[in-house]
This record gives sequence, C-alpha cells and structure tokens, in this order.
Amino acid sequence: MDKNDLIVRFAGEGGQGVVTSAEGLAQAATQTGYHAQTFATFPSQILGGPTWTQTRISINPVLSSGDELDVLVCFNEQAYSNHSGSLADQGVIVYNSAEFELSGHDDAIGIDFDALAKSTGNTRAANMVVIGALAELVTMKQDILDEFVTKKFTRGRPNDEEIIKSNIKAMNLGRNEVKDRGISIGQLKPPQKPDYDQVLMNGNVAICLGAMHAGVDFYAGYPISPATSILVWMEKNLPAPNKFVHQVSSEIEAITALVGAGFAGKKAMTATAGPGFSLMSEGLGLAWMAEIPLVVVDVQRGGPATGLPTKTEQSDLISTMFPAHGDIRLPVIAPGSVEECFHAAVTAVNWAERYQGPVILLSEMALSERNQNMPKPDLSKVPVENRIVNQNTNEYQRYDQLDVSPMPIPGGPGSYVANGSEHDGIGDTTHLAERHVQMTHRRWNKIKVLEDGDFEVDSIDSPIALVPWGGTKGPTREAYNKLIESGADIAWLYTMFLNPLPPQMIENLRQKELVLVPELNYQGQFSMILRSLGVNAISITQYTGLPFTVKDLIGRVNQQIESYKQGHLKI
Amino acid sequence: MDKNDLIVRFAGEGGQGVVTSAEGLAQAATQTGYHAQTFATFPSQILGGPTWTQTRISINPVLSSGDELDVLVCFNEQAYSNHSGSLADQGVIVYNSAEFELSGHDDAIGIDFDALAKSTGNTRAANMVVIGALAELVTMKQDILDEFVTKKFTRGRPNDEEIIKSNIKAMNLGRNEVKDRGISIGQLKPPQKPDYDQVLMNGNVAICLGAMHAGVDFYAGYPISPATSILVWMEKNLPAPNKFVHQVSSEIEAITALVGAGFAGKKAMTATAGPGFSLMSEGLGLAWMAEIPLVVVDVQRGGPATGLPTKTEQSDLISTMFPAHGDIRLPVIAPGSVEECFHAAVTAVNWAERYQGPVILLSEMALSERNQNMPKPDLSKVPVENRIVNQNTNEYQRYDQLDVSPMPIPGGPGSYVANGSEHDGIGDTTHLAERHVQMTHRRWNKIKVLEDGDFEVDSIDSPIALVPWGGTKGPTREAYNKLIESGADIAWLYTMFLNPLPPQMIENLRQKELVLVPELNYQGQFSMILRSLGVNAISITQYTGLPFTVKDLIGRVNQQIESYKQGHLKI
Amino acid sequence: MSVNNPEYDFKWCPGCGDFGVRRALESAIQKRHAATGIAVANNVVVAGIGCSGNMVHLLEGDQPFGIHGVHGRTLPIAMGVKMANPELNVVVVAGDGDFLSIGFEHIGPQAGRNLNVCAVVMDNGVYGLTKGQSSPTSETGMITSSTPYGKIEEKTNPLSLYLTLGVSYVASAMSSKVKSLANTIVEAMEHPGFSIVHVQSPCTTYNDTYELLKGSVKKGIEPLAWPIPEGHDSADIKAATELLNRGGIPLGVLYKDTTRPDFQSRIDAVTKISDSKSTEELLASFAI
Amino acid sequence: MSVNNPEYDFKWCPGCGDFGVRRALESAIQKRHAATGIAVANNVVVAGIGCSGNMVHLLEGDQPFGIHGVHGRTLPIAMGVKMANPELNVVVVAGDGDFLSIGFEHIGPQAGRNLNVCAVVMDNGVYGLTKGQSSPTSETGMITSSTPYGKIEEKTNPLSLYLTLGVSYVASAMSSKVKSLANTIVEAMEHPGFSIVHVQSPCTTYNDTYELLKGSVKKGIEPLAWPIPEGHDSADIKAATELLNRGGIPLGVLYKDTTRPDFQSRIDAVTKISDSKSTEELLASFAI
Ligand SMILES: Cc1ncc(C[n+]2csc(CCOP(=O)(O)OP(=O)(O)O)c2C)c(N)n1
Ligand SMILES: Cc1ncc(C[n+]2csc(CCOP(=O)(O)OP(=O)(O)O)c2C)c(N)n1
Ligand code: SF4
Ligand code: SF4
Ligand SMILES: [Mg+2]
Ligand SMILES: [Mg+2]
Repeated sequence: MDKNDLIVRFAGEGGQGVVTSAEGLAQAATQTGYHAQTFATFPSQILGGPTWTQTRISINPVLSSGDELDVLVCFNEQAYSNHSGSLADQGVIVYNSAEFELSGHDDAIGIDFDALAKSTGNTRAANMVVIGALAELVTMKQDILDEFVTKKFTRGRPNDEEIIKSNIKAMNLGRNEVKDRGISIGQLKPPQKPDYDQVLMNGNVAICLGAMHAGVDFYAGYPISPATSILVWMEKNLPAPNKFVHQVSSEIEAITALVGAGFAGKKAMTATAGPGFSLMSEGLGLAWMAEIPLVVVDVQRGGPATGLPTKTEQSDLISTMFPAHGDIRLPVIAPGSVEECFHAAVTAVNWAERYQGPVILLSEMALSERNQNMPKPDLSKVPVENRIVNQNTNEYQRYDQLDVSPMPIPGGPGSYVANGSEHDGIGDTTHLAERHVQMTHRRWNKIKVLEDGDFEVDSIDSPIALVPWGGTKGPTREAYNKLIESGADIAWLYTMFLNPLPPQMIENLRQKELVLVPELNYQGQFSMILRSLGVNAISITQYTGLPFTVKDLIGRVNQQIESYKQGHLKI
Repeated sequence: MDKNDLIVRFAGEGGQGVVTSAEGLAQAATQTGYHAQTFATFPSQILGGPTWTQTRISINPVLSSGDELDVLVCFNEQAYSNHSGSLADQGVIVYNSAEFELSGHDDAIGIDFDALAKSTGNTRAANMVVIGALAELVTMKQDILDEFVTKKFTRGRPNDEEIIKSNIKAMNLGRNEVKDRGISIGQLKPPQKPDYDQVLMNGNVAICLGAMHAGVDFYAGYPISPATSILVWMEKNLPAPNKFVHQVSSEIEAITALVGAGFAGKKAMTATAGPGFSLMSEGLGLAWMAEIPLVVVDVQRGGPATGLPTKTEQSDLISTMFPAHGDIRLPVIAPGSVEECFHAAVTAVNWAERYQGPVILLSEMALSERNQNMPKPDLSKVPVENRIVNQNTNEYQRYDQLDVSPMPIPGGPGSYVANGSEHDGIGDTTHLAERHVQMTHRRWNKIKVLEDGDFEVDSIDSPIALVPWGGTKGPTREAYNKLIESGADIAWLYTMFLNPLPPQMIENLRQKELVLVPELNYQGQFSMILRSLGVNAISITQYTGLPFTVKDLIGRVNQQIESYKQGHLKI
Repeated sequence: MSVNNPEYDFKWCPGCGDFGVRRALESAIQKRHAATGIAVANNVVVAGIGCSGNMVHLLEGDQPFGIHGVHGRTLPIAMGVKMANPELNVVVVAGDGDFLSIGFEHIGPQAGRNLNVCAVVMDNGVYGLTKGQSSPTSETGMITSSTPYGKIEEKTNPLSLYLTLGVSYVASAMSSKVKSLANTIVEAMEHPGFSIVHVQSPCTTYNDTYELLKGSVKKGIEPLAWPIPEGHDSADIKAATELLNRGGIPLGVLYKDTTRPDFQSRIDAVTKISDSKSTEELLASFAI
Repeated sequence: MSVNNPEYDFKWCPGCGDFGVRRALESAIQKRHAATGIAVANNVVVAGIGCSGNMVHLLEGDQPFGIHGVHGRTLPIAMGVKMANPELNVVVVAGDGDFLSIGFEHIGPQAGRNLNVCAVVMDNGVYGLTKGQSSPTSETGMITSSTPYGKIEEKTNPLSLYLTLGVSYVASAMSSKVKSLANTIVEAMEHPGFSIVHVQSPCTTYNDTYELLKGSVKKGIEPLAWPIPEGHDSADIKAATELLNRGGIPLGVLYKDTTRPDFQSRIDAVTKISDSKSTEELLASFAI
C-alpha cells in the first residue's frame, strides 16, 4: 500500500529525547524532500513529567499534525497507556524495551534505543535508531537518509566522519530491528525534491526573523509562556549598535518603554501571552491615542487569567482587538502557519510604521512550538516600510490632518507633544468638541491605509463558506479538501488580516447565506466580530486546550450544514 | 403663554456661584413640586476657568437638560459671548451688572447680584437674588418659594429666622428687578405636589447609597475624574465596625485587594474611570476565573487613553464587557438616570453575590454630576441578596458543579484554593482537557442566573425600534415622545441590563426590521454587540464629549428611517 | 493537597529549595494551631505565580484556605483578605520575581500601613517556572537564557529595601534550615504588623547556589550565609543596617518594631471618630 | 506652548509652586543650549499626569519635544526614548502621586540600570489635579477629601528611598529658589546616570506648605527646609543618609555617584561581545 504521509507520535518523560527524535524525523524528512510539521505539548513541571511530540511527514504540504497515528513511539510505559488509544487501526508501536515490555501485542516492536546507540560508540545517536526503525516501517530508502546525516554532521570538525558513520550505523541498527520483525505499514511515496531552498523552524523563531527583517531595533519584554522563546531569541540575536533589547521588570514597563521608543523613532516590539497582554491595556490605549508605532505579539495560551499556560487556544481575539477603554480597535494580524508567522511579523512592523500606531500580531501556542518546513524567504523580495518622517520646520502641526501625516522625530524638526489626552495639532490638551470629533475621525481614517491585506478564495460561488482563522487554518483546510473531494459545495475564504479585514473579503462574506468559523474558543469570538460586520457567521468551537482534529471538523461542518438546511440553525 | 418647563443656564467662572445657583434652583423647584435636573460641565483648571451648569424644571419628569435656553444667567462677559447662541428665540438674559454691561439687548436684565445680597445683610444670598429673578420671569408664586427657604434654613440654630428673612428678601429684590423691566417669558404651570417623599441627588451619590444599602462593606479606590466623588463619599460615610474603606496606591492595588476581600466574604466595590479601568484588566480576569464576587463602577469620560477627563462619553462598553484576555464576558449594568444609578448599584452588588463573580456598573460623567429628583426609595422594599455560603465539611468540591454552588469562606468549612489557573473541584491547577471544558461550561452557565433583568417596551408591534442605553436614555425618550406625538410608528425598548440582556428583549429585538441605537461613541459599540446577537441594529453616534440634544436626535432618527425606507441603509 | 490529586501535575525538581520552605510552613501552621487551638482553616495562603507560588497546592495535611492569583499581586490580595477578616492568619508565598520585580510596587504601601500579614519570599535569584531568566536578585553578570551575555543591571538588595520601606519585621533565612525557618515563620505570623521572611531557596535546575551559601571546605569556598550574632538588638534599625553592610547573607531576625500600630488599629481609630450614619439617615439627608 | 494657544485651557492656580519649577526648567534647558549649542529640539520632556505634568504644555519659548503619557509611567517611557536615541536629553516631570504612588515600581529598575535621564519631581504632598486627595508624601494625620478623618498610613520618605534604590544622583530643592533649582537641574541633566531632583513645590489650593517650609519669624515657625552644609561630601552615601536623619528638608545635592556605568554603556558592553549576525545569516542557519 502506498502512503502519502506518515504520522508518528513520540511520547515519554521530559528529558528522554522525545522532542529531539520528533524534530530529527522532521529534519530528515524535509531534507529528503518531504514536507513536515511537528506538534509539541509540554509537561507543567520543569524537569521530567509526561510529554509528547508528533511529527507528520508527507509528499504534500502538511496542514495538520494528523488525527490518527501510524506509529506510536513509547519511551516509557505511561506513554503507552496514555497514547495507544490514538493509534490507527493498522498502527504500529515502537517502544523502548529497556524501560518496559509490551506483551501480547502483534504490532509492537521493542527496541533498546540507548543500548543500540551505545553499540555504535555514539551514545547520542538513540534518536537515529528510532528514525531508522521508522524509515524501515515505511520502506524509506536509506540513501536519502545517508545524505541527510552527512549534511547534518558535516560541520568542519575533525571527528565529523566518525560521527556520520556512527549515526548511519545507528539508523541501520534501528532498521534491522524492524526488518527482523517483518512489520511494515506500507510504502511512503518517494518525495519530490523542491527546486528551491527550504528552512525548517517554529512559529516563534519565524516571528523573530520576520521582525528582524522588518527592521525591529527595540525590544523590551518580560518572560511568559509561550512567548518567552521570543525574548530569549531576541536577547541572543538582536544586540548590535543602535539596537536595543532588554528584559524589563513587568509588561507595564515593556509596553510603556515601547511607547517611548516608538515616539523617538524606533521600530519597537514586545511579545507576551494573555496575562501580560492584559497588563498592557492602558499602554496600548496611549499608543493609539498618541499615534505611536509599535508591535505587540500575543502568543495565545489557554485563558482566562493565568489559565492554561501550556495549552493552546484562540481566545484573545476580542481583547486584543479592543484592548482598552474608549473608542479603539487595533489592527490585528493572526498567522495560520509558520510561514505566515514570518510574513505576519514583517507586515505587523510595516503596518505600525505605515499608519503610525500599535499593531497586534496574534499567534498561538500551537504555532509557537510547531516546526514546519517552508520555502526559504528571499529577503530581498520582502518589502520593508518606514514611517514618513516630518522634514518641516518648527511650525508643523503633527496631528492636524485627517489622515496619516509625517511624524516628527525628537532631535529633528517639528517638536510637538505626543499626547494621550485629546489634543490639538501640536499635541496640546484640549476639550473642544470639534477637536475631539476631528481627532476621532483622524484616528479612524488612518487605519484605512491598512486595507490592502490579501485573502484566499476557493469555490467563491458556493452559498456556504468555511472561514477559519489563525492556527486553525491548517486542519480546516485539510478538512475542506476532503469535503470538496467528497463532493461538497463549500466556499473557502481565509485571511490573516483580521482587522482591518480585506474589504473585498467582507463583501464576499456578506453575500454568503452561511459562514462557518471553526475557532478554538468558547464564545465564537471571530464569528461575533463577523456578525457585527453584517455577515451570517456562526462558529464551530472547541476549548479543550488542543487543536481541532480534521475528523471532528469534517463531522461538525457536515452537521452544521445539515441543520442549516433543515432550518434549525439560528444565527 | 403657559409653559411646561423652564430651562436655565448659569454660566461664568469657577467659584462665582454658577453651581450653587443652578442647584439652588433645582432644589427650590423640587420642593415646590416640580421635577428638576441639572447638567454640569467643568473647567479643566483647578481654580476659576469658564464653566456652566444648566437646570431644567418641569411639571413632568425631566428627561434631558433641554436644548434651547429660556434664560441664560451670565456671571461674566465671556459667559455671554460663549452661550448667547444657545438662547431660544424668546429667551431672556439675566446678567451680573457688576461685571459688565450689555447694551442694545432688549431682553437682557442686568442685576448686581452681590450688591443686592449685601443689602439684605446676607452676602451669601446672591443665588437667591438670581432665583427670585427667575421665579418672576415665569410668574412663579412667592409663597411656595417662601416655604422652600423656610424649610431649607430651619436648622435649629439661633439665627435661623434671620437667615430665612434675608433670603426671602433677596428673592424679592431679584423679583423686583425683573418686574421693573416688565419682562416675562410666560407662566410656568403650577406643579402637582407628589404624595410621596422625594430626594434630589446626583448619580455618583445615588450609586454610593445603593451600594451601601446592598451591603457593600469593603471599598478600595484611587482618585480619578469623574469617579473621585464616590471614593470621597465612601471615605466619609462607610467607616464603621467591620467595614473597610481606603484610598490605595493604584487601580491595580484596588482591584486585587477587592479580589482578596470578595474571596474572604466581603461585598467589595471600587469606582474608577477608563484609564483606571484599563489597569484593572488582569484583576478582573482573575475574579472571573476564581469566581470572586466584586463590583467595579466605571464612570465613563471621553476616551481613549487619558482622553477628555471632564467630558462625557459612552465608549467603554466593549472594553468593560470584555475586559481581559481569554473567554470572558462580564455582567454589565448601565443606568439611564439618577434613580437608576441607585437601583443599578443595588443590583450590581446583588448580581455579584448571586453568580459569584465580578459585575460592572457602567455609569458616565453626565450622570455622575447630574442632580435629579426621584421618589425616595423605600429601602425596606429594595431586596438585598447574599451569596450562598458553604456549610459543608472539608471534603467540599467548591468548583465541581456545573452551576453556581455554595462558596466556602476562609475561617469556615470547605477550604479550597481560589485559583486563576484552570483548576479542578478543590481549586488545584490542572491542564486536563475535560476539566477545561467542564469549568468553561460552569463559568458560562453561572451567568444565566442573571437573566432576570427587566426592560421597558412601548409600541412593541412597530417594525422599527429605538433602543438607547445608559445616560442617552433621557434625551432619547424625550425625542421618542415627540416622534410618537407627531404620528411616527416606532417601538421603544430599553434596559439597563446590558449583559446578560433580558432574553425576551433580545427576542423582541431580533424580530425588528431595524433597531436604531443612539449612543455617545464613534464605533457604535452597543449596536455592534446587538448585531453579534443577531439583531438588525445600527447606531446613531455622537462623540463631541456632550450629551445628545433632543432636536438632533429627532432629526437623525427621521433621517435614518427615511434612508432605510429608501433602501439606502446598510447594516 | 497534591499528594492524592492525580489532576495536579506540577512537581518541584529534585533538591529544589522550596521543599524545605514547604516543610517549614506546614510546621509553622501546625505549631500555631497547636499553640492557639485556632483551626487550620483560619489560615489563608496567598500565592504568587512561580515554582514557589505552587506551594499553595503542595501543602500536605490539614488544608488552609488558599488563593492563587496573578503574577506579582500577592500583597494587595492579602490586604483584601486580612482587612475583610482580621481574625484570619494570612501568609504570602512568592518568588523573587513575583515579589521584587513585577510586584515590587506593593511592598512600600503595605509597609506604610503596617498590614498584619506575613510574607515568605523564596529567593532563588532566577525565574524558575519560566525556565531560567534573570531576576532582580540574580547577580550582575549572571548568564541566563534572557541574559546570554550576562545580566547588566545591578542586583537588588531586598533586605535593605525592606528596612527603608518601613517593613516592621524583617528576617532572613535558609530553606535548608527547616526547623529554624519554621520558628521564624511562627514569630513573623505572630508579629503585629507587616513581616517578611526572606528565604534563600536555591533553584537546583537554573541557579544552584547551595555551595555558595553554605560554603565548601573541600573547594575552599567561604559560606555566603552567616548567622546574625546573638547580641544583635533587632529593635535597632541602625544595627540592622550595619549587619547588612557586612556583606553576604546574614541569617536571623534583622529587625522587629512592635511599637507601630498595625493597619487594623489604624482603621479602627478612624471608625471610632467617624460619623456612622445608616443608609436610611444618609438617604434622608437628600430629602427635599 | 500654551501662551498663544487658545485651545489649551489649563492654568495653574495663583501661587502654585509649579510656576517656579517651570522657570527653572526653562532656564536649565536654555543654559544647556547656550553651553553646548545642542538644539532645544534635542530635549524631550516626559510628563506625568497631574498639575505638575501639565508643565509639558506650559513651557514657553523654544519648544522641546514632549510626551504626555499615562499616569505613573514617566520612567519607562523615558527609558524608551533615551535608549532609542542616547543623544537626546530626557527630562521627566511628575508629581508625588504620579512618581511615588502609582509609578513607584519604576524607580528601582531604572536605578539598577542607571538610566541616564533626569527626573524632576514636584512634591506638593497632595493630589492636585484630582482636587486634593492624600498622596504618599502627605503627612500622617492630614485631613484631605479622601482622608476626612486623617491619613492613617506612614508618610513616604522619598529621599532615603532614592538612596536605597541606588539612584546615582539625588538632589532636594525648593520651587521658590528658581536660580538654584535651575543650576541643580543643569547639573542633574549632565550627570551620567539616573538623577532625581526632588522639589518641594507647594499646592496653594490644597496643601499650602510655604510657611512651614520657609518658616515665619512672626509666627514663631522654624523653617522645615535647611541648606545642606558646604562641606557635605556628596560622594559619601553614609553622609547623605545621616543628613536625612536630621529631619526636615535638606536642600542641595545629597548624593552623586559618577563611578557606576550608565545604562547605555552597559548595553554597549553587551553589543561588543554579542554575535551580530544578519537576518540573512540567521535565516540560513535554519536551512535544510
Ligand atoms: C503577568 C504575567 N507575566 C508573566 C508571567 C509568567 N511567569 C510565571 S512565573 C514567572 C516568574 C517566576 O519567577 P519567581 O517569581 O522568581 O518564582 P520562581 O519560579 O523562581 O519560584 C513569570 C514571569 C505571568 N504568569 N503573568
Ligand atoms: C490610571 C489613572 N488613575 C488615576 C488618574 C487620575 N489622576 C490624574 S492626576 C492624579 C494625581 C495627581 O497627583 P500628583 O501626581 O501628585 O500631581 P499634582 O497634580 O499634585 O501635581 C490622578 C490620580 C489617571 N489619570 N490615570
Ligand atoms: S526550576 Fe528551580 S525553582 Fe523551579 S522547581 Fe525546579 S529547582 Fe525549584
Ligand atoms: S491645585 Fe495645587 S498643584 Fe494644582 S495648580 Fe492649583 S496650586 Fe498647583
Ligand atoms: Mg525565583
Ligand atoms: Mg502632588
């Protein structure tokens, strides 16, 4: 049986090599021409604790981490009891026989990962034993894996060759164990090697790289899961002359420092999660009112309050779009894949510069730790924008126009007061009714320059549309593809630009009889916003702390369409 | 010409007696059986600065402060130039002739307020001179005013009689000045003295009294306009054994102290305005998640950010209903009159106790400083609720049920951890999918016990409805009455319970072809929420920092209905 | 409560200093119960967010009440609890990040009020729960995941800060000396005002300072921690300050002032002189 | 900018101490301009919310840049400005409520970094703009609108706090002594690190302390304020602390430490040793 993809879950204790094996498989697969995606969960304790990571590799772009497992790799017994239920009917178990014995199971292959690695003279090659076994299970050719190992370990050190050899040996030892058992789960179709360069990274790194490319030169942040890795990455990689990065003492310090930096000419960014975001409320209102460019990344986790720090959710949409008191509605970009994380970060910085105000990059736990392959961006083709800077004399009225106007930078001409109270042209506080009206119009006009976001469309003529957002894009697209294959008549619309939404997309959506919005929250936050825009939207919600499975989505979409057709669905 | 009401604006510098005169007129009128309402604005400087207050008295309940002035009382020349444009065609000016001279104006009466007061031997009676003049202008009988003065100054002090006499004399001196000029603006119809007791107070005081009646016994706050007077009032009047009131060091300290107090069994409250509210974001999320009863009063002012501290606006609706990250939607009560401020405060506390969570009382600047007469509430008939307290043993699972469940109080049985992370029955942190689902359902189920709010309905069968909220109720009702008089076919629906909305009211609204929502903000925040609930709502917005005038409202309602009928109105 | 709770899945790392603090706190609560007969349910543990704050779920035996709030806000939450019911014994448990970074603003006001709660601060010089970033008490120059080139700010000196802010009871302790820590916590809980027990509670995973604190004869490391001499007059703030100037980590009670009224007494003084009118009377004053 | 701006409608009350501070700040900015030739537009005034913060709109003459943010956040905003462009001269203007109550948490971190900005704090012992509530520097027992029965907390001592928090330049001044205040501000602006000029700036409307501060021979009132003696060694933190122990309000430069690197130098030190890879190189490290 020929297979398009292979879904493997690695499960065990934190520290047993769960993550390195899963990422190793993804790397090997990508390098050999497959597409790959990993999905990671975390134990809540610091050392040890049950954890698992899933890798899916495919000859096609990977849209979700996959519902049912082809292979479950168990690093300990608890992993078996927790996860064997997720195995597909034909699924196979590979387990660490040094940890436990699995009897009475035909399709279970016990391997002593560490002992085999040790026998190659390279104790760190245990993950290669596992990868070799997996390769054999789907009859993957060894030569492409040899190539992967050779490339990976050619690092210009004297012992490169030795290490390469031991790793290849480890793989073959793993293969042999499977061969000996004569178990196979079919042949994974050979990949098509792409003719472009590829990178493999997670969503948080993609955000960092996008931000750096866009010119972020001021970063202040406070640790919080799952955004901490952005702070850590920036601390390591941003320092350079005229660039500033610093761990500050709270999220309030972070956001207000960004206001100062954005005012003084920097491209300023911070990253946080829900609890930190809530503390930035007042500062974001100030940035909107005083018209200061800056970017806040919210990597969503389970909420409310301290919530579920290690679980994924999409429940910060309303509070990031409307983060503070008064009339305010911030630009929000929510990427749907690792590749989109990169582009969302570039655009977030560009938008902030373009409209001179705060922009939200709304990511989520599931993206932040997901490794995914993508074409290596050609940076020279990803445009970077800079704010219009005032060159006028001192008489300049910074706030007077009804549209985006050149921004004076301290030290340069056009001194004014950047003011969080209502103000006149030079930023002096005022209470005049006409000024409040004028400035309100100015603030809302300015966002119109951001109405150039693009969106995806398929089967545009269908009266029913499927419209996911953020990380729910992938599983929804996979479900959509299957629904279309099975003859369903459904349109697809998707954008990462949640505010302002592309105007043409709103127009399209308004014409639909029914818009189904899968999203990971209780209230159905995006469909609420769509309904407020005059769209007949209704949500398909889930709030388990986990992403949707494709199977569930297909079932629920069919069910909603059915009840709509029977007139039972009330919007 | 017989008049139903009299609209007087007092304008001058802070400190000249503008406010005392306006409030004196309202008091006098109420005591004589008229209805009264004042509307105050404030200078942004501390001492002096241009200011004005408007008093409207009427034989009917006063719904708005009135569009056009019958009388403009000018305490200085600037007042004349700023406000004479608001005078009705037949309007009259009374001015302080000690300050300036107004020539070439037929209907202007110059009086030296202070000199006349001084001549009575009572320098503090200047406002009585003014009131006397006003009474004469509308041929109000002196005997009812004598009664007012006598009652007001009978304070059991030796010189009561003397003071009463001088005040009455001052009134008559004011009257004489008008008589001498032979100017009148018609006869104000005599009032119907109500057969119940009345009180006259402003919205902030009404909130304080309602809160005290409901049993608030813990208050922590930080000064901010226009909520400061609530803190000041509480500091003065709440202290008593087992009651706590304190000015704390920030809004963050206030909200988190409330969480501790609510947890420990108190009825806890704070009051703030937008900027302070934004700082309470994280604490409110905690209260929602840990299920802690408490009340936050937001007295709205112009926003965003520091905004317009002395102007009125209704732009905090979305941010108070959805104040923090995660799935959260707080109960919100927005009173529409001073009387409703009292009842809203009682209900806010009752609701917090009933569903065990945070409740928002959303008031606004225009209500906070508005003096308005109302029937004196019979406290014995205003029910007060207390949370269900756990009496179970230590094994009690505080969070396990899918509904409101008895709350353990520290010191009593049922120790648990009130937890802002997702938790199990006893409040220990957990990450299990099923628990998150269960607890999410619990939190959202709980609000259903608040679905008992009442609402007003008129002409329910009309396909078009007028639905204001908060302080916009008054002017909208006045406009509605006039529209109905002129034969319009419009329904009226109103509630102060914005979340949860009374379910029957949503049902009614869903059946309307068009729902018009006058509100003082740019985005049309309440109509956004109504549309998200499936109502064909559209807003009539204003964002000048001032309340609607009735005239404007009538014009805009007619205009919207017209364009709707012509098919131009896109929702 | 965690021992029998399969749903609770957090565990401290082997050797974490917080284990010792837990034993000390359990013992202090038991001692108080034994001495006064007051029920354990009369204790409220107000926890910060951090490995340290997870204490509130890890206490064994008879359970006090707990509140596990948001990062940095233990003190105002504790104020709410205590002023709601002055009969309760309120104990704060928090980490150096929670208490001294994001929560720093709350120490001064409580000192000025002399709020009668006891704060047990677990100082490990690092952010444990978020996996090893620098904290206010990390050493300058320390390499952490968020300071890959070394921490650049000066280190906070919490003990001298507490003194200047007017905290009326200040003790310094080691998590490994469980018995003495338990006694200190009992004394701090009994202190009629704001007390802080600042505990060196090493993070074995991200900042293992056991050896530095205790010293090692073998490696020739002088111990950083040293006991406060018997003769120290803890009523004398100058003497306390001078102890701090000696460097290292003095262990013991630095300062104790029982002359200042606690917050509740201050509130009671107001209650005594205030007009206490009923709602009915107040309402009547607006009658027309 | 307000003089010719009819839209701006705030005015200080007659006699308000902030008038003097304004003249001193205008003069300090002019002096700096005269001495260095650096344009006035190179100054940024970061203002708090309060009567005091309104300073940023009331400065006359050549205009610096200004940022009027939210209540209590002057210091982190100033950090953003300064670290964005170290060439700028950044001055904070804030009141005692803004700086020491809601904004208190921000002093310590900036002291630890030695951020090179100058904070001019206008202390009137009251919340002026919100019309007379108590502030951290109000006297205990003081009757205000929010403390009708007297303030019950202890009063904050800002000067000793600044010293303990490690602020590297601490001066105390009087708003009525404009010339000397101007000179102090110039010196503080030149100081290579975090400087605070704490000014007694009485609120004539809600807390008129002129007489208390200056004393009155007629009424037999000893002045609270007294000049720091010539011989005081401002490099000596102990001497500074002892001055404070004398009570009253010492006027002059209490403490000045020029040995500690400022924040920018600390950042520069990291920049020197850090891997500075281009985005392209970093991206390439993820190539497969
Ligand atoms: C507002 C907010 N910001 C950040 C976090 C993430 N966070 C959780 S614990 C922690 C720091 C823990 O350090 P510490 O207080 O020293 O406790 P420890 O884990 O070291 O005991 C942080 C930053 C959070 N939960 N909330
Ligand atoms: C978050 C927030 N809380 C409260 C306020 C209201 N407020 C404005 S100024 C002020 C205090 C002013 O006191 P201070 O800082 O001493 O300045 P002063 O007016 O005395 O110069 C307050 C509480 C606000 N603007 N923002
Ligand atoms: S990370 Fe450190 S503080 Fe946290 S449990 Fe482990 S050893 Fe303790
Ligand atoms: S209220 Fe006080 S601080 Fe404010 S302007 Fe008037 S005198 Fe100055
Ligand atoms: Mg720590
Ligand atoms: Mg002040």
